[in-house]
Amino acid sequence: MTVESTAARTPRSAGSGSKRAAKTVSAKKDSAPGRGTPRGKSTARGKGGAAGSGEPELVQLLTPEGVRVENAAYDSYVADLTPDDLRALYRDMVITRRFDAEAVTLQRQGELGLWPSLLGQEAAQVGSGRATRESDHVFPTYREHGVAWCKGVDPTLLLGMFRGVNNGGWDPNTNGFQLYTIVIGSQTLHATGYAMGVAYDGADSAVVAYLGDGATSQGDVAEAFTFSAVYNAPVVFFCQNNQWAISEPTEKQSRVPLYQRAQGYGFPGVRVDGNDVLACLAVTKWALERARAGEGPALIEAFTYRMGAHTTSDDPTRYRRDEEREAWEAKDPIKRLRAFLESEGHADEGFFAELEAESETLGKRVRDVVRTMPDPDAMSIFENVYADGHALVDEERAEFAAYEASFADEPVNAATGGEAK
Amino acid sequence: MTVESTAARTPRSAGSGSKRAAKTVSAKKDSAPGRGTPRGKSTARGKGGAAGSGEPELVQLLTPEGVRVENAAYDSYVADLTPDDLRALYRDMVITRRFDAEAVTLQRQGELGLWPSLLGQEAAQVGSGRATRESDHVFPTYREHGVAWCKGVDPTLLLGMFRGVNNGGWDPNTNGFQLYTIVIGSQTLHATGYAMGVAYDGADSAVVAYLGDGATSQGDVAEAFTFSAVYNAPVVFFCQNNQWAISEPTEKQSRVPLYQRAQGYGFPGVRVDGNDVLACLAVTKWALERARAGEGPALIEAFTYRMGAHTTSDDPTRYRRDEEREAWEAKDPIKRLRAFLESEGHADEGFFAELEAESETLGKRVRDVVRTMPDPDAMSIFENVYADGHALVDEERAEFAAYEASFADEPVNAATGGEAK
Amino acid sequence: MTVKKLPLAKAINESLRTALDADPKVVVMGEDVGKLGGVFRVTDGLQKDFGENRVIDTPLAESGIVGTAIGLALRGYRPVVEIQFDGFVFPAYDQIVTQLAKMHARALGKIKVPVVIRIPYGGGIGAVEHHSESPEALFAHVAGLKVVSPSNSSDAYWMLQQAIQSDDPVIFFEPKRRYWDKGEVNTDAIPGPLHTARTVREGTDATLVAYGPMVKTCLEAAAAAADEGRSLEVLDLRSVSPIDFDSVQASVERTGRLIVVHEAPVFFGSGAEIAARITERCFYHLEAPVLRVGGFHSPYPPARVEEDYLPGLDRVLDAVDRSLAY
Amino acid sequence: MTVKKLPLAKAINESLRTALDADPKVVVMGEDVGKLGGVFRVTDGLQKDFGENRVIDTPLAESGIVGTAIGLALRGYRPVVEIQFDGFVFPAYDQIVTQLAKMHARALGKIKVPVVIRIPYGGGIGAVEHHSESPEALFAHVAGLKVVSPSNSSDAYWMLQQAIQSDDPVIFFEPKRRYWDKGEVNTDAIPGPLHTARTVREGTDATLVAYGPMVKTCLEAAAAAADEGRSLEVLDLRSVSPIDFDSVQASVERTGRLIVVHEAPVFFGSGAEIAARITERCFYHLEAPVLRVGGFHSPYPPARVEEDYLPGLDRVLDAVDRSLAY
Ligand SMILES: Cc1ncc(C[n+]2csc(CCOP(=O)(O)OP(=O)(O)O)c2C)c(N)n1
Ligand SMILES: Cc1ncc(C[n+]2csc(CCOP(=O)(O)OP(=O)(O)O)c2C)c(N)n1
Ligand SMILES: [Mg+2]
Ligand SMILES: [Mg+2]
Repeated sequence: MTVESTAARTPRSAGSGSKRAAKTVSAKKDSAPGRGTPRGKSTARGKGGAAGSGEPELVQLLTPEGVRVENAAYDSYVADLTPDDLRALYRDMVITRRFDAEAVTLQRQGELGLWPSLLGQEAAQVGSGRATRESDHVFPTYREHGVAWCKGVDPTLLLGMFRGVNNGGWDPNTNGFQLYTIVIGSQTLHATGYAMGVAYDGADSAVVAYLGDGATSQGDVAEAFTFSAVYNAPVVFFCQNNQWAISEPTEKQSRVPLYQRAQGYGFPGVRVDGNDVLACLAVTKWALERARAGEGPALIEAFTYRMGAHTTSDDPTRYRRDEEREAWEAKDPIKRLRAFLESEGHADEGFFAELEAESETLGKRVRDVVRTMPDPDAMSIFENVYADGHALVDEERAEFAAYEASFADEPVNAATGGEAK
Repeated sequence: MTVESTAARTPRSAGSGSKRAAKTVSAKKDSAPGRGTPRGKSTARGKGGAAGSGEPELVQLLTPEGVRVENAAYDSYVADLTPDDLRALYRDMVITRRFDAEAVTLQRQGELGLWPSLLGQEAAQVGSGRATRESDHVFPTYREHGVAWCKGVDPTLLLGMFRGVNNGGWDPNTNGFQLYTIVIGSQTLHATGYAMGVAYDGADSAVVAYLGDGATSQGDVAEAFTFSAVYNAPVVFFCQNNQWAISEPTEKQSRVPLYQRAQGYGFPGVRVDGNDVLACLAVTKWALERARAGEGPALIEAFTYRMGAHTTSDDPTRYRRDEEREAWEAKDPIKRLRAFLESEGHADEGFFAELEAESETLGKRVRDVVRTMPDPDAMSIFENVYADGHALVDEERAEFAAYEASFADEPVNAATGGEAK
Repeated sequence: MTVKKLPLAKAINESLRTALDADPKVVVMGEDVGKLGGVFRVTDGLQKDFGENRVIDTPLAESGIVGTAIGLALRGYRPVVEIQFDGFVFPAYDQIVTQLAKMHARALGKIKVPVVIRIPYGGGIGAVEHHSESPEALFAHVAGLKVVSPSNSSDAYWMLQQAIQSDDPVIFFEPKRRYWDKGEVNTDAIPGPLHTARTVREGTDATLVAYGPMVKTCLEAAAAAADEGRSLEVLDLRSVSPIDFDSVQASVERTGRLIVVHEAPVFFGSGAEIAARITERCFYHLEAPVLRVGGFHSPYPPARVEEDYLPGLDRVLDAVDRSLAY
Repeated sequence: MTVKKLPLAKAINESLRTALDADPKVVVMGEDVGKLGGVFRVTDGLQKDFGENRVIDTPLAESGIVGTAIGLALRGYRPVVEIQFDGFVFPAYDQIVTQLAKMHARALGKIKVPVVIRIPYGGGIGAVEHHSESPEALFAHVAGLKVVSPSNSSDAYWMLQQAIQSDDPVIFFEPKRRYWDKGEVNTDAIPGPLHTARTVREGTDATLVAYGPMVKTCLEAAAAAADEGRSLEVLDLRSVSPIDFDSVQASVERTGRLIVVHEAPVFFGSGAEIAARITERCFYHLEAPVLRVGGFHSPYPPARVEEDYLPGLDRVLDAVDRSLAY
C-alpha cells in the first residue's frame, strides 16, 4: 500500500493524545444568544441567525487569519484534537489540493477528458470527511475528491471515469464511499434509503450525503429531506454551497440561505464556515453523533467557494468577476490552518517541507498511473450490464465478437455478423 | 344560463353594502404575540406558532360553535362582508355539498365510475375560491368541486371525467379554472409557470395552486416552491390538509406542520382553520393581495378533514377510526356558519328553505344531465391528439374507420384494414 | 404438493408473504401498501404480520420510493416497491433509468441493486386518466432493467419469487384487469426460467404472441378462430426484456405467420421489436409480414371508449384474416 | 437571399434569435442558458440582447423547468426549453409524458401547449456518463409529442423555426457531435414540411435511413460503398414522430433493401418501428429483412470505448454486406 493511502486510513476521530491543541484565543464563555446547544432538536433549529436579515451567522472556529475563536456549542467536538491531529488535517488538505491540481494538469495534457476541481473546498471536504467513522457511509457528488481521500480511496481510482476508461472505478463497499453520482441530487435519496437500512439494522453508524448548492433545487433532494425526516433516518446532508452551479449563483436556487431549508422539513440546519476545517469537522461530528443517537437527519450548509472553473470545460470569466475570487482567496482554508499551526508552534519548516515532498510523490504517482491506465477492451461493453445475465446481451456480444473477428481474418469472410439466420 | 351558475358568477370580493356583518364577540384588540401583521414578509414567516411545540395555532375567525372571534391580522379582510355576502358563502357551501352528495349517489348507481368527495372541505374551498378575482387563475387537484363552483364552472361539466366520457370536460380559459390534475403535485409547477407569465405580463392578477397534504412530499411541489420563490411569482399554494392521503396520515408525509415548509423556501406559510370559511377567505385574500402586489408566493395550510372516503373506491374503515370522524363532525363548516348566521339574525327559515329547494333543483339537474350524457364516439380516440395533426394518427384513424366499416357491411369484406399495401 | 386456486392478486400477495418469510432482507414499500393493504389489496395483511419496518407505507413521492429502495438495496436489502398505478411511475423514471438500471455496470459489477418494481398496468377496468396505461416499452428499451409480466396466477406467484431472487432490477408489470381471475398455484412446484415464453395453445396456421392481460384475449381469439376452422398457436411471452426470440422463432418457423398483440401503443411498442427481429430470423419462413395489434397513437382514452381502444378478440381476428390473406 | 455558412450550433443560435425577435411570446429557458450562453454556447448572447425575462436562467431542476414552461404556455407563451444533456431529461420525464403530451387531448383541444424541448444528444464527444445518450425512442412512443432531429445547419435553423411555430410540443434532438460542422443556411428560404424525410443521396442497391448525427456517417458509408461499386441511397429521416414512412417506402420499393442506422440501442429503438412498418408496407419488395445498426443493449460505455459502441462506417457497411448477401 502506498504511503498516502496508508496514512489516509488512520482514524482521526479518537483523540490520540491528551494535550488539547485547538486552543482558543477569544475569552467569551457564553454561547451566542439564539444559538443554543446543538444537541437539542428544537433549539438547534434555525441556528445561524434570523431569516432575511442579511448574511446569517456561520459557525466558525478559525478566523480567516487563523485565529481560534471560541464557540460554546461546538468547541467540545474539537476539544481532543492533538497537534498531530491538526497537522494531519493540514496534510489532508494539502495533499487533496495537490492531487486536484495534478488532475487539472493531466486534463490539460489530454490524459483526462474532464476534471471537476475542488479547489477552495478542501476544508469542507476534509473537515466533514474526517468527522466520519469507518463504518459511516458516504454518498458523494462528482467533486468529493477530498472526502474520498479521507475515506481511504486510492486517489488514482477517481481518475478512471474522467479519463473515460470506466464510469466509476472503485469498490463502494471497501471504503464506505459510494461511486460518484452525476445526475444532480439522485444520491441524496440513495443515502436516505441506506440510512433507513442502517436504522432497521440497529447499526451504530450514519450516512453522509454530499450535495451542491444547485442540487438543493432538485425534487429528489426535497424528497430525501421528507423521507429522512419521516423515517428519522441517520443521514447528514452536507451541502457545499460553493456559490455557483456552473454559471448560476445561489440566488437562482433560493432566496433565503440554504441551511434554512431543513427547518421546514423538521430537522436542524446549520451554516458553517466551509473554509474552516475545524468548524466543518465539529459541526459534522455533531450532526453524525445526533444521527447515530437516533435523532435523525440534519442539514449542514458549508459556506465556501469554487475557486476554479466548474470543470475544465468551463470558462468562469463569462459569468463572474475576478474580484469575487480574490475576496475568497483571503479566506483560503489551507493558509488559515497553516497560520494557526504556525502561531501555535504546532508545525515547523521540516513538517511543511516533508509534506511538500510527499505531495510531489503523490503527484508523480498519479501521473504515472494515469498515463499507463489501459483502455478497456471493446468487449467490456457487454460486461456487467446484468448481474444474472440477459439473452440479448449474450446475443449482441457474440455478434460483435464475430464482427470484430471478421476484420482479423482478412480476406474478409462474407458471412459476417454471425447471426442465427 | 342556469340559476346556480349565474349566481356563481356574482363577484363577492367587492363589499356590496356598508353594513359590516361579520361582527366579532371577542374583545381582545391586540394581535397575538409572535403573529404580527400578515403584510410584512419577515414577520409573517413562521406565523402560526413555534415548530415542534404541539399543535400550532391556526387562524380562526369563527369558532366551531359559530362564534366570531377577533383577529387583528385578518379581520380587515372580512370587514366589508355584508349579510348578503355571508349568506352567499353559506349558499356556496350548501350547494357544493349537495352537488357532491349527488355525485356520490350517482357513482353508487353506476352512472359515474368514481367520485372523490369533498365532504368536510367546503369551507376551505369556498373560502379560498371566493377570495379569487375573476382574473385570478386556479390550478386544482381532482377534488376542488367547490372551487370550480366559485369560479363559475357548470358543475355538471365536472362529472364527465368521472363518468368516463372525457378526461376533462370544461374550457380552462373560460373561467380561469384549469382542468383537474390527477398526477399528484404536477399542477403546482403549471401554476408557478403561469404566475411567472402573469408577472412578465405585468398583469394585476394572481394564481392559486391547490394541493393536498400528501402532495407536499412530491418533488414537483418542492420545485414549484423553489421556482416561485426565485422568480417571486404571484402564486398562492393552497394546501388542504385533510389529514389523509388515501390511507396515510399526514405524519407519513412530514414530521412538522406543513405550513412550516414555506419558510425554508423564503416565503410565508400560514395555517388556517380549514373548516372556517371566513378564515379561509381572509387568509387567501391576504395571500392573493400580497401576490398581486409583487410580494411573491405564500403557502396556506387549510387544516381540515376528509369526512368521507378518499374516493368511492376507498374503504376508510380499514385504516381509521370512526371516533376521528365524529370529532371532526363537531367542527362542521356548514353548521358553524349557520350558527353564526342564526345568532346574528342574518338568515331566517325562509332563506334556509329556499336554499334547500335550490339544492334539490341542482341535484335533479345534475342527475338529468349525467344520465343523458352521451358516450363519446369511438373515432374521438383520434381527435385532439395533436393540434397540428400527425401522419400516424391520420393513418390509424383511417385504418380504424375501415375496420369499423367492415362490420357494418356484412357480409364481411375480405379487404379489411384499409392499409396501403 | 400444495395447490391452491387463487385470484391473480392473491397469488401475488402469497408470493410476497413467502418472500418476506423466507428472507429478512425483503421489504415491501409503497404508497398505502401497509395499513390499507394497497388499493388493490395485493399487500393485504402483510404489514400486520411483518410489521412497519418490513411493509413500509411511504410518503407520496415515487422518485423517493425508488431512490430510497436503491439505497436500501445498497445496504443489503431486497426491496419490492409498489407503484400504485402505471401512470404514476414516471416521477420515478429518472431514478429507474439513470440509477437503478446503470449502477451495476457503473460499479463494474461490484454492487448489485436487486429492486423489484411492481406496477399494476393496463386498461379495461373503467378507470380515470393515468390508471390504464401500458408503458413496458419505455422500460424494455433501457439496458440494465429486466421487464416481465405474468398472465395468470401461477406465473404471478412464481415469477415474482424469481424476480425477488434476481440480483438485477426487475420491472414487474401486473395485469390489473386480471387481478380477479382465478388460477391454480402450486407453491411447491419447481418453476421454469423467468425469461422464457410458454406455448399456451398449439396451432398451425399462425402464431399469436402476447403477454400479461392480452394472453387471455388471444386464447379467446384462438378458440373463436378454431370454430372457423383456423388453428392458431398462442405464445405467452412472459418476459419483455429479455424476449425469448428463440421460442417465437420456433413457432413462426412452423406456422409462417405472426401477430403480436399488446395493449400498449403499437408505435415503438414491443410488437415493433418482435416484428423486426423475427423478420430477420425467419425471413424465408414468413408467409406474411408480422402484424401488430395494439393501442393507437393517442393518450389512453376515457373509459367509455376504452373497449374500442383496447385490442379485443375481433381486432385480433381481423389481423389473423389479414395475415392469412397474404 | 441571405445565405450564411454556419456551424450547426450557431444555426440554432440564429434560429432562436429570429424567433425571439419575431414573437414576444417566445422565451428561452434552462440551466445556464443566460449569462453563460449554454454549455455549448448555443444560446450565446441571447440574454444580453433580449433580457432576463426572455432568456431565463432557471433553478437546477428539470421537472421544474418543463413544468413551469407548461404553465407559461398556458399563459400564452411559447417556451423553448433547453435540457443541458440527454441524460438529464429524465427528471422532467413525468411532466413531459403525463402533462405536456396529454394536455391538448385532455382539454378536448381547448388548450395548446406549444413547448419546444431542445436536447443535445448522442455520443462521440468523449464525455462522461449521462452525456452521450440517445433517448428518442422514449419520446416517440408517447402520443402527443412530436420528435425531430436535424442533421445539418440548414435543417437546424429551419426545423427549429417550425418547431417553435408548431402548436404541439416538440422534442428537438440536437446532434451535439455535429454542433461544430458547418453548413449553408438560407434564412430567406421557404422550408419544406417539418416531418418529411429527405433523400440526401440517391442510389439503387440498398437504402440507408438515418437521422441526426448518423446521417453524416451514412453518407460516408455510401461514399465508401461507391468505391466498391455499390450504389446506396441515403434518407435523412429528420422526424422520428411522425415518421415519413411514405418516403422510406418509396425508396425501398426501388432498392429492395433497407438498413436503419441510429446511435440509440437497437432493442425497442426507431429501427424496430421502421423495420416493422416498412416490412408490412413493402413485404413483396424486400429482398432482405430490414437490418438495424445501432447501439447495444448496455449503458452508454466509457469514452474510451465509445467508438466501438457507436455505429460507424464499418458497421454500416457490414450491414449492407449482410443485406446484399440475401
Ligand atoms: C439532473 C442534472 N441536470 C443537469 C446537470 C448538469 N450539471 C452538472 S453540474 C451542474 C451544476 C451543479 O451545481 P451544484 O449542485 O452547486 O454543485 P457544484 O458543481 O457547484 O459542486 C449541472 C447543472 C446534471 N449533472 N444533472
Ligand atoms: C404521482 C401520483 N402518485 C400516486 C397517485 C395515487 N393517488 C391518488 S390520490 C392520492 C393521495 C393524495 O393525497 P393528498 O395529496 O393528501 O390529497 P387528497 O386526496 O387527500 O385530497 C394518491 C396516492 C397519484 N394520483 N399520482
Ligand atoms: Mg455549487
Ligand atoms: Mg389529503
